[in-house]
Amino acid sequence: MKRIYMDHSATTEVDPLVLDSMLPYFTEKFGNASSLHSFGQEAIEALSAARQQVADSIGAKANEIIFTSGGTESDNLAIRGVLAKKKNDTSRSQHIITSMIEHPAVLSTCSFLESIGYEVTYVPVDSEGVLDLDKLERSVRDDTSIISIMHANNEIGTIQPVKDIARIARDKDVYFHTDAVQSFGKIPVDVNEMGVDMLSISSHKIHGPKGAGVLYVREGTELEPFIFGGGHEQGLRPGTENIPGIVGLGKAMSLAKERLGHDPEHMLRLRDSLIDRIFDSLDDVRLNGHPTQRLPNNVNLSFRYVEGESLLMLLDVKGIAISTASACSSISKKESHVLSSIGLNADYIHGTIRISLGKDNTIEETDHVVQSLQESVGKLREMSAISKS
Amino acid sequence: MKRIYMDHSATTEVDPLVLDSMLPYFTEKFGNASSLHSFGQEAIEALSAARQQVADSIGAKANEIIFTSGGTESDNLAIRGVLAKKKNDTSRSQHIITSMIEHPAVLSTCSFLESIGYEVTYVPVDSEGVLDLDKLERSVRDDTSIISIMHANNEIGTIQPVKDIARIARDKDVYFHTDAVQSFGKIPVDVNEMGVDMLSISSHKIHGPKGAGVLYVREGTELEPFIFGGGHEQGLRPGTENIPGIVGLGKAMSLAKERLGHDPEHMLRLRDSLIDRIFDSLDDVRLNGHPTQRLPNNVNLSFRYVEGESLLMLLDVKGIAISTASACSSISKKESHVLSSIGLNADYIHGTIRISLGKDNTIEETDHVVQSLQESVGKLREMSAISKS
Amino acid sequence: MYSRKVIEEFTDPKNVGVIEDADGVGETGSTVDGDIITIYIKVKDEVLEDVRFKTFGCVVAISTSTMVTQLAKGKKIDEALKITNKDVIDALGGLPEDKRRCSGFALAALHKAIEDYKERGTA
Ligand SMILES: Cc1ncc(COP(=O)(O)O)c(C=O)c1O
Ligand SMILES: Cc1ncc(COP(=O)(O)O)c(C=O)c1O
Ligand code: FES
Ligand code: FES
Repeated sequence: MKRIYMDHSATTEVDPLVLDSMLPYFTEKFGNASSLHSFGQEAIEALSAARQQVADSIGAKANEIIFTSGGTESDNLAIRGVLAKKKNDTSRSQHIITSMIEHPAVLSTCSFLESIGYEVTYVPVDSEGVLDLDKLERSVRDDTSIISIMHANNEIGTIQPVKDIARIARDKDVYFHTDAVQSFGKIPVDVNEMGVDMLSISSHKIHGPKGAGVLYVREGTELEPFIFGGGHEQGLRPGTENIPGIVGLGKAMSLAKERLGHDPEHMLRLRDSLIDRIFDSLDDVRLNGHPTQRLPNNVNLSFRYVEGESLLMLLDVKGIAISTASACSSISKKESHVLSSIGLNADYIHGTIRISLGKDNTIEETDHVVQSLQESVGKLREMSAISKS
Repeated sequence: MKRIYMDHSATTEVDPLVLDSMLPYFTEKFGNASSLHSFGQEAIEALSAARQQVADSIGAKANEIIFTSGGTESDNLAIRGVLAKKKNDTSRSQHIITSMIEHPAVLSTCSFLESIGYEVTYVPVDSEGVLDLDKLERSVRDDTSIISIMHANNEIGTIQPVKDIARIARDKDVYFHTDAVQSFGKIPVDVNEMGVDMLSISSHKIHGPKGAGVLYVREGTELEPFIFGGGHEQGLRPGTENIPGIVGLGKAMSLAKERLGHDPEHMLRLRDSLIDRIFDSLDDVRLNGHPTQRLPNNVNLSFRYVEGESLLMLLDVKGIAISTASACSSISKKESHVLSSIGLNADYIHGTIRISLGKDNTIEETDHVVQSLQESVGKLREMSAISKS
Repeated sequence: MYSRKVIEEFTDPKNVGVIEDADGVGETGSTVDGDIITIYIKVKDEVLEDVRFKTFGCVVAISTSTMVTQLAKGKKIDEALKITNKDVIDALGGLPEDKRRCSGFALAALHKAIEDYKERGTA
């Protein structure tokens, strides 16, 4: 059975060009970038080249790029790094602002910080997942250190007005961090256009290898590390650099940037055709997230009278890979905090799936998905104890 | 020019078998282990198999293995994880014991902890780098939470009496963590034989890929994460798992364990022959570290009237890769804390190099190294302003 | 994660449906939890002649529902009451640890259906 992968927000296949770029660094140029000899120099060169690639693809300078192990670590470093630096300046260190629909990497970091005495404001979003800018502006206090608001949401795909947030942050002289893990490669990400101070990216979401990530840190932004060891990455991220992973990440970001004029348009066409045809063929369906201000690859749908995991498994049996809420939370059947934040009713929440497209998905694949969805939703609704009679 | 790599304590070449084991997980079985569909299941299976391989190679159970991004992160997690868990039990949380010759991953973690109010005792070592067990025992206090002492030192190769340390820790009811980053694959590492509660391993030091590591955590040991996000790795290490890296790490550990009867013996023969021949051919040389209680692949030598970096570069020109102190500190020319802890005189400290052998080094290569050393040391001494007349 | 048997039962469930003139009906769960299971029974001479289910819920909810109906169908009422949660899980070739909690709902619905039948008899 040919399988159809439409869970690109969970993770992506490594691009063959990316893998090729990595291979020499496992077995030939395997040096440690801290070593002074020729093996070490090869590693340093690879590291610098990747750093330049990353910088170029987001409009940054090479010295503003910190390599991490992934998106989660980048988010932790941004928020905790700023707070650690300001810890002795009590007038500017007690308060953090974020949104109610952030990824667990940000939300769990914030609850940890609350547990050790910091205060966090969770700004709400409207029914389409767009941040309430007024509330954000009014929540800024004299002791606010950092605003962390994601660029685009991983579940419902809503894109936030980051430029407006950046303006508010700048006016109030507060650092602004954005999690661009889902947006990079799908919509333009330029740190100066956006006006952000820090920005997180994860390699495995953009056809790069797992185990690598980036934190962009604008020159002059003062951070402290939260992992301790040797002085790698300007003292912000110790540990022997994952050269093959970083080389792959650099290549993946370059490719994504190059293809920005093409891939997102293709995904957008598939997305809108998918949505239209699903609405045509099934009743009691809802599209979650913003209708237009959304990632070109995100389709988040709620089917009434159907439970998401069951639908996922029926599709899986047909070779189609999608997700229920975010991949992170699908193991524990906890209600999605994103869906409750947009005020979705419980009977819709439980029947929610996310289809996240990739650059290599085809229109034929979407045909198959529409048909399978129709069959599977029909089957589950027949079985359901709460379907309309 | 055929290059000779003798800097295996800095990093190692990925074994071709290891790379082969990883390749399918970049492009075919690229799923996220949190996903419920078949791609996710492939990732979960790979993760479980690797976890079992790791457990088997150190005599642990699969549920005692936490995957991290490397040795630095494992060390941070062990020490800070224990303290975070005990933070509300003030009677048992104020004090940490370590040695003066730990890796920066432990030492920097400890200085950070001191900066936020914890107390740290740095137990000294003797002139051969062996821990003072009496001092260790006497330094245990009622509020000691954890003892962290490395299994074998990365610069001078001295092996610590971990069983004795474990006995003391157990008697005093204190957790014992050991950094086995340099020892695994060179000497037997069995968590029950050793009696440790936690143990760190780094993939890239044992012919595995960079960007992966292990923290062994004995069942019942209570830890909290220090990175926050989704609930991966029993809640101790969030972030999408680096499946190819973890698969490679599992394979590398299996291979190292299998070859334990062969590779270390080979390295030991090369080591002793190297040492003997260098001493035969050059005067004013010192072997640092313990003569016998040392890693089979470590040769740490001080050449009087010679500066380490210059020697390293002369050898590099001849295609030989070695290191001065540890790779981590070779970029900043800070005096090695390990060499000062063993009481080495300044005129020797500056002329110190580390040769660290690998399983694939040959006797012919050591011939070349001995000869090159003789030439290079001779040349530098001729040039030296402080050589004996 | 799920056994082959669970997926088989889930994708091809037996005894789906409503018994219009049921002798007993039992329901468990709530829309808030996201699982509702209704079991219908038809009884003749103290034997469960027919057992059917309607389930809104996850893979475990559906596969345990169909398994409970299959195990109970044709059994005498007192025998059917002896079916344990473990019997259901074993018949499904096991369930993931973190999903065990959900596995009792279908059996509970059967018990409620039998209770309902008994109450109707005494009424
Ligand atoms: C928005 C967002 N932020 C952060 C992360 C975490 O990234 P990683 O899995 O690389 O740690 C993810 C992915 O799970 C994500 O979707
Ligand atoms: C003893 C020791 N501990 C920890 C580390 C850190 O490991 P990693 O580079 O994988 O973070 C190293 C290597 O640099 C080491 O030699
Ligand atoms: S002269 Fe070069 S380090 Fe001092
Ligand atoms: S029955 Fe509740 S999650 Fe399955």
